[in-house]
Amino acid sequence: MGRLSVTLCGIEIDNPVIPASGTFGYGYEFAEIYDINCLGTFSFKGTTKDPRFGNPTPRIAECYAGMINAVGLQNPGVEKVIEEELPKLAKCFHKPVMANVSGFAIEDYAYTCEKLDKEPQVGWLEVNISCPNVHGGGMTFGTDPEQAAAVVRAVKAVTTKPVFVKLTPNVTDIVAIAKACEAAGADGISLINTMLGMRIDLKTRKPVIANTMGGFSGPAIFPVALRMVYQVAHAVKIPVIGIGGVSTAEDVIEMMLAGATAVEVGAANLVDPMVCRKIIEELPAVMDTYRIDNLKDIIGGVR
Amino acid sequence: MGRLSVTLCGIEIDNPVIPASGTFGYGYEFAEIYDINCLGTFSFKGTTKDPRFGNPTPRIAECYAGMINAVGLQNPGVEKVIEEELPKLAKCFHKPVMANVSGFAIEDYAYTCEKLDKEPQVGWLEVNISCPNVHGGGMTFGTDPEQAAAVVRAVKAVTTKPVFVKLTPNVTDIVAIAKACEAAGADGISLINTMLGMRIDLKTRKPVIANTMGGFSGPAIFPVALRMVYQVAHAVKIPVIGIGGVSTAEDVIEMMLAGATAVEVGAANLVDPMVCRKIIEELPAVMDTYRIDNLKDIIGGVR
Amino acid sequence: MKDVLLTVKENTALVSGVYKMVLEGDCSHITAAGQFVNFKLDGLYLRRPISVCDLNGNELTVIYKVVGKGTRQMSAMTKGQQLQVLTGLGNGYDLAPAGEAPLLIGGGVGVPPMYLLAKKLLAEGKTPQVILGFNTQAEVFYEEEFKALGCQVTVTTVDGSKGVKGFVTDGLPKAYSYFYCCGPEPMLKAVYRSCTTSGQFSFEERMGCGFGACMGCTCKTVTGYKRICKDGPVMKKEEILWED
Amino acid sequence: MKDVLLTVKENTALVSGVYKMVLEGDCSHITAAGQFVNFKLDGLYLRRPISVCDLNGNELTVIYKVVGKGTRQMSAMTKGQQLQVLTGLGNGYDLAPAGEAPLLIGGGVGVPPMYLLAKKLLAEGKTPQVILGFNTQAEVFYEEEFKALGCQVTVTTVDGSKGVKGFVTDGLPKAYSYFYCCGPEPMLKAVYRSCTTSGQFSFEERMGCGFGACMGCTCKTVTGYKRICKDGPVMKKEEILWED
Ligand SMILES: Cc1cc2nc3c(=O)[nH]c(=O)nc-3n(C[C@H](O)[C@H](O)[C@H](O)COP(=O)(O)OP(=O)(O)OC[C@H]3O[C@@H](n4cnc5c(N)ncnc54)[C@H](O)[C@@H]3O)c2cc1C
Ligand SMILES: Cc1cc2nc3c(=O)[nH]c(=O)nc-3n(C[C@H](O)[C@H](O)[C@H](O)COP(=O)(O)OP(=O)(O)OC[C@H]3O[C@@H](n4cnc5c(N)ncnc54)[C@H](O)[C@@H]3O)c2cc1C
Ligand SMILES: Cc1cc2nc3c(=O)[nH]c(=O)nc-3n(C[C@H](O)[C@H](O)[C@H](O)COP(=O)(O)O)c2cc1C
Ligand SMILES: Cc1cc2nc3c(=O)[nH]c(=O)nc-3n(C[C@H](O)[C@H](O)[C@H](O)COP(=O)(O)O)c2cc1C
Ligand code: FES
Ligand code: FES
Repeated sequence: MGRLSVTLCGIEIDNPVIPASGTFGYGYEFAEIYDINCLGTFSFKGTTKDPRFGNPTPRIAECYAGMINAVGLQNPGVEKVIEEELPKLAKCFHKPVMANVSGFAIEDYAYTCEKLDKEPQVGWLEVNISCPNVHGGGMTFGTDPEQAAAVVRAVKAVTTKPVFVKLTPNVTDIVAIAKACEAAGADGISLINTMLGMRIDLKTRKPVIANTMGGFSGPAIFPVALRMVYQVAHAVKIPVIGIGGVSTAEDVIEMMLAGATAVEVGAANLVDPMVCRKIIEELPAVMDTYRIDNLKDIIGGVR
Repeated sequence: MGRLSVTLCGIEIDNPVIPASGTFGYGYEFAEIYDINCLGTFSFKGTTKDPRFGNPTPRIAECYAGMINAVGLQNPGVEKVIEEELPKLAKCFHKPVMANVSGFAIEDYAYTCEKLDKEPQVGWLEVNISCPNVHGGGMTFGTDPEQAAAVVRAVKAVTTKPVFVKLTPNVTDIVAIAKACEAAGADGISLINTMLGMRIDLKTRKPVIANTMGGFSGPAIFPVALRMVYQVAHAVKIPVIGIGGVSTAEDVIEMMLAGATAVEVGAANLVDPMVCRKIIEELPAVMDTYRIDNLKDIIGGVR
Repeated sequence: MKDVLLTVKENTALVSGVYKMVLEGDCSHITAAGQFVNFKLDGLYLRRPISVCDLNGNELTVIYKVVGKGTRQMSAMTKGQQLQVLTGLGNGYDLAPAGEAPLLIGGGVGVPPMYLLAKKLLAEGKTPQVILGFNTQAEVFYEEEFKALGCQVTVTTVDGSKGVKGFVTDGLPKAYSYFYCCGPEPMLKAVYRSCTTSGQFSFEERMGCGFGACMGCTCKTVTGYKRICKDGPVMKKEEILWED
Repeated sequence: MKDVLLTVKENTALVSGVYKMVLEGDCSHITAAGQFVNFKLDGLYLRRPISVCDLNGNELTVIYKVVGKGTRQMSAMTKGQQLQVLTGLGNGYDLAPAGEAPLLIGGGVGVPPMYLLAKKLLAEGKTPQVILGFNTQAEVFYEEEFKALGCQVTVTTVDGSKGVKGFVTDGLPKAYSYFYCCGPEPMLKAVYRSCTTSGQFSFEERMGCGFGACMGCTCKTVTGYKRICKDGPVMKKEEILWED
């Protein structure tokens, strides 16, 4: 296998570069500009049980070295995703895809995952637990080890494919959450989701984001993401996907040294739609610079 | 009083611009390059009971739009600070100064604060509770409402001057910590301290920081800081000092709109030693642009 | 859609705070009036969307108003500098329903897209009538350029310092076959209420990507959710659902 | 210390990956050989510290090796570009104890500060002897420049492709009155062990500020904690405590 390939829960992928959920739609927008089969895989737009319009606009705010989004999980709901989006996706992408799932109640997660688990192109489920639990007082599932574990157990009970749990960084102790997910049966950990952030428009004196706050991501959050990947990868035995600010081949290598088996690229896709292809193309030369024969060798290789 | 002045727990300061602790020494380094009496006040280097060398070097890592530091509270200890540093400070700065205090046990905080409280130039104490509690299993005081409150009570018992508690952002629920501090008698809240971050040197495959991780700050953290200032200012009645990435007059205004009564400027001083003076000089024109007559009027003025 | 490196050929103030920039390079992906391009600028994370004002082979003209960091940075650029630009974004105006004498309504920096639209309509043998709305005489730009194309032009100014006093809706001609409109939202709403024919509107929203990937710019329409950047920025009058 | 805007007058490769940049502007705050300046570069948060190599009135020369983003960016700069530079940082070499025939030892990009030092010592009527250490012939720079000053120069290369084969310590002269040394840490340690007289060393550390404010660069010395940026980068042999 190639010097870029890595194995993610038994599925070998050609390279560790994975566009992150919410920044790559269902793939076909990007397939218009490049052949997305060069990707390791990609994580499609966060899918929920019911269709969602999401939040009011403005949903986007610019920050130094990053952006805030408050899209609010706009998606057509799992039925439509399976009927309409996955067939379109299958036309332009011919590898296993990662199904990103969100929910507001444990049963929602189970419902959506069970459906998507049956789709042949779905290679992995990625369960985003950064959403507020409507039955649990609105507290985010991902901020409490118990609730996080409960989601994992419910999803594992109805699925057969590897389940990555995607964690929110807005917590005191990321390791405790990751360990609870591992103990509950998660096959891997994706981290991080966005950081809770805010901007105010000085002209209108209103929050830029209609919803007041939103998820902050981009290069600015890389050091926090890297730290969490390092902490979690050293505390769990399951693979970790490193996410947060990754924009260059060097960032990929740094994340993998910290302990990531693969990486996801989020906001960078929005600014440069070609970025994932560029990263994949640049990786071999950058690996040569740092005397890396094979990417597999450096996972968790920080000294 | 001037259109820039604000009142911080009964002490009026000429403007809300305050160099943040650890980035301005005891002032005299900067006094060599400009008259630091133009500042509202400044928060001096974190002072502990005993002298500290701090951490091994490298202590500094660069990041996108920010930096990581792991200085580790290098300081000569409170006795020497009072004997040697404060007299030097008094020569170049003639306004009340903010005494930043750290500790690793509750008694350390009380000891150091009691001493500094007696110094006539000290206007406010700023108690940094981002340090690990050596008697409490190494967990940071500032990540637990109970422990945070305990520090505040101990300090308030031995001091007469207004006490600001400086919070760490590395928590799930910043509002709970801030409220616990308010209930324990804190006179104000300073936030945020640095975010825990990490970088790896691709050439050596070692963490850039000798201590592996460190405190991430600079413009990159501004949206997180702003969000926390907004959340806390809307939840407590005591004044909030907004800290985190502030580098321009516009940033000052945004922080104040979010709810800050004053702001501290940290990493920006290291990159541009004149930055605080520049911000103060630029504030009136920027206020005009956004039709702000008086800075006092915009505190918490976000709609 | 294509990400290209364009070279600044000209960058001059038209009126105070409003600049015209001519760029040269591969503009082959720009296919319609009303499309926009997205500028990558140094030190700013997100791109800046600006409408296509004119297109002549390899030469793209945009007109922009300085409102913040990005447009300020653009205004300081000089001939020969290069810019990374994502070109050919958005749907653009549909010329088919224009009819014989369509009305083109532009307000402030909503004027620029009307220019290429007017050229395209003229090329199809139509007789576009143009209304350009501004706050005051000192802000008026491109009146002569539209006249030079051979269009009939009405200028309106809020303070009456030039042309018809009032809003663009105060300058509406008696007859027109269809309308195209671009400008600030209050203007769009006024036109929506005042216009007697069908027409198309161009919308703005804060954008993450500008090419349909992030769902940052979605709005509700009669025909479902639409992304202003990809399914718009041009919407038909009939599909619009005003939010407030 | 002063933050000034300097203009690039010249920026040329001396050998592969090593550049000489001449800058013009207010250099009045640079007072000693062995001091450094701190470059603000676009898009990079921290400044980049580089030693003063030469100073002629308003003209500052630095020599730098491309090792990462910042130095790569510097290498692409062209005549006329401007750079924000914090000047006059660090203590610099103390000339007083030099004696008649001081030895100047520079390794790699530790060579540059020796140049202004040699000039200053010559101006005081001393006879500096110079050892320049490199890995291989292709990396050798500034040999002629030191000779042109009238210094006696020994070049050492690790692979023996030029001059004395080995390290700078293999090129030590029999007699010298004092030494000044700048280079990578292993070289400093070797010189520390080999040199028979007293002397001064110049150190490097990752810096937050470069002017004494952040305590980012502190090291332990015999005489207490010192900030390499402010109390250094030059340390006397006698005060050094090696960390490992
Ligand atoms: C499809 C489209 C076409 C446009 N065409 C033109 C044009 O031809 N001429 C022109 O002058 N302006 C046009 N605009 C508006 C232009 O994009 C903004 O004025 C510009 O992005 C402001 O950037 P800034 O950095 O100067 O302002 P800042 O306020 O510093 O920008 C901060 C952030 O807000 C965004 N933003 C600010 N104002 C707007 C806005 N009105 N619409 C969308 N995003 C905004 C910026 O893109 C950036 O992400 C268009 C906008 C859209 C969406
Ligand atoms: C007092 C002093 C004088 C110096 N003089 C010279 C000189 O005359 N010529 C020369 O070529 N180099 C010199 N250096 C080293 C020079 O500062 C680094 O090579 C440069 O900062 C690397 O920046 P970069 O962006 O290319 O590398 P990157 O690795 O991308 O830089 C990342 C970060 O690490 C820091 N860093 C990397 N290497 C070093 C280093 N060796 N020392 C300190 N910080 C480092 C950078 O400043 C930056 O903050 C000196 C260093 C110091 C401390
Ligand atoms: C516009 C946008 C939409 C997103 N939507 C989702 C989503 O639906 N599900 C999810 O798990 N993460 C979502 N995310 C988070 C990203 O997948 C990623 O975890 C985060 O942005 C950090 O990576 P980055 O810094 O590379 O952007 C979204 C991010 C952005 C910017
Ligand atoms: C080099 C450095 C040293 C610091 N030392 C202290 C300290 O001693 N005590 C403290 O409360 N905060 C300390 N901080 C945190 C800052 O005061 C500030 O809270 C933080 O850096 C966020 O602000 P910024 O983004 O403007 O840097 C330090 C920060 C830096 C960069
Ligand atoms: S801006 Fe991203 S979908 Fe429209
Ligand atoms: S680098 Fe800041 S004190 Fe030396």
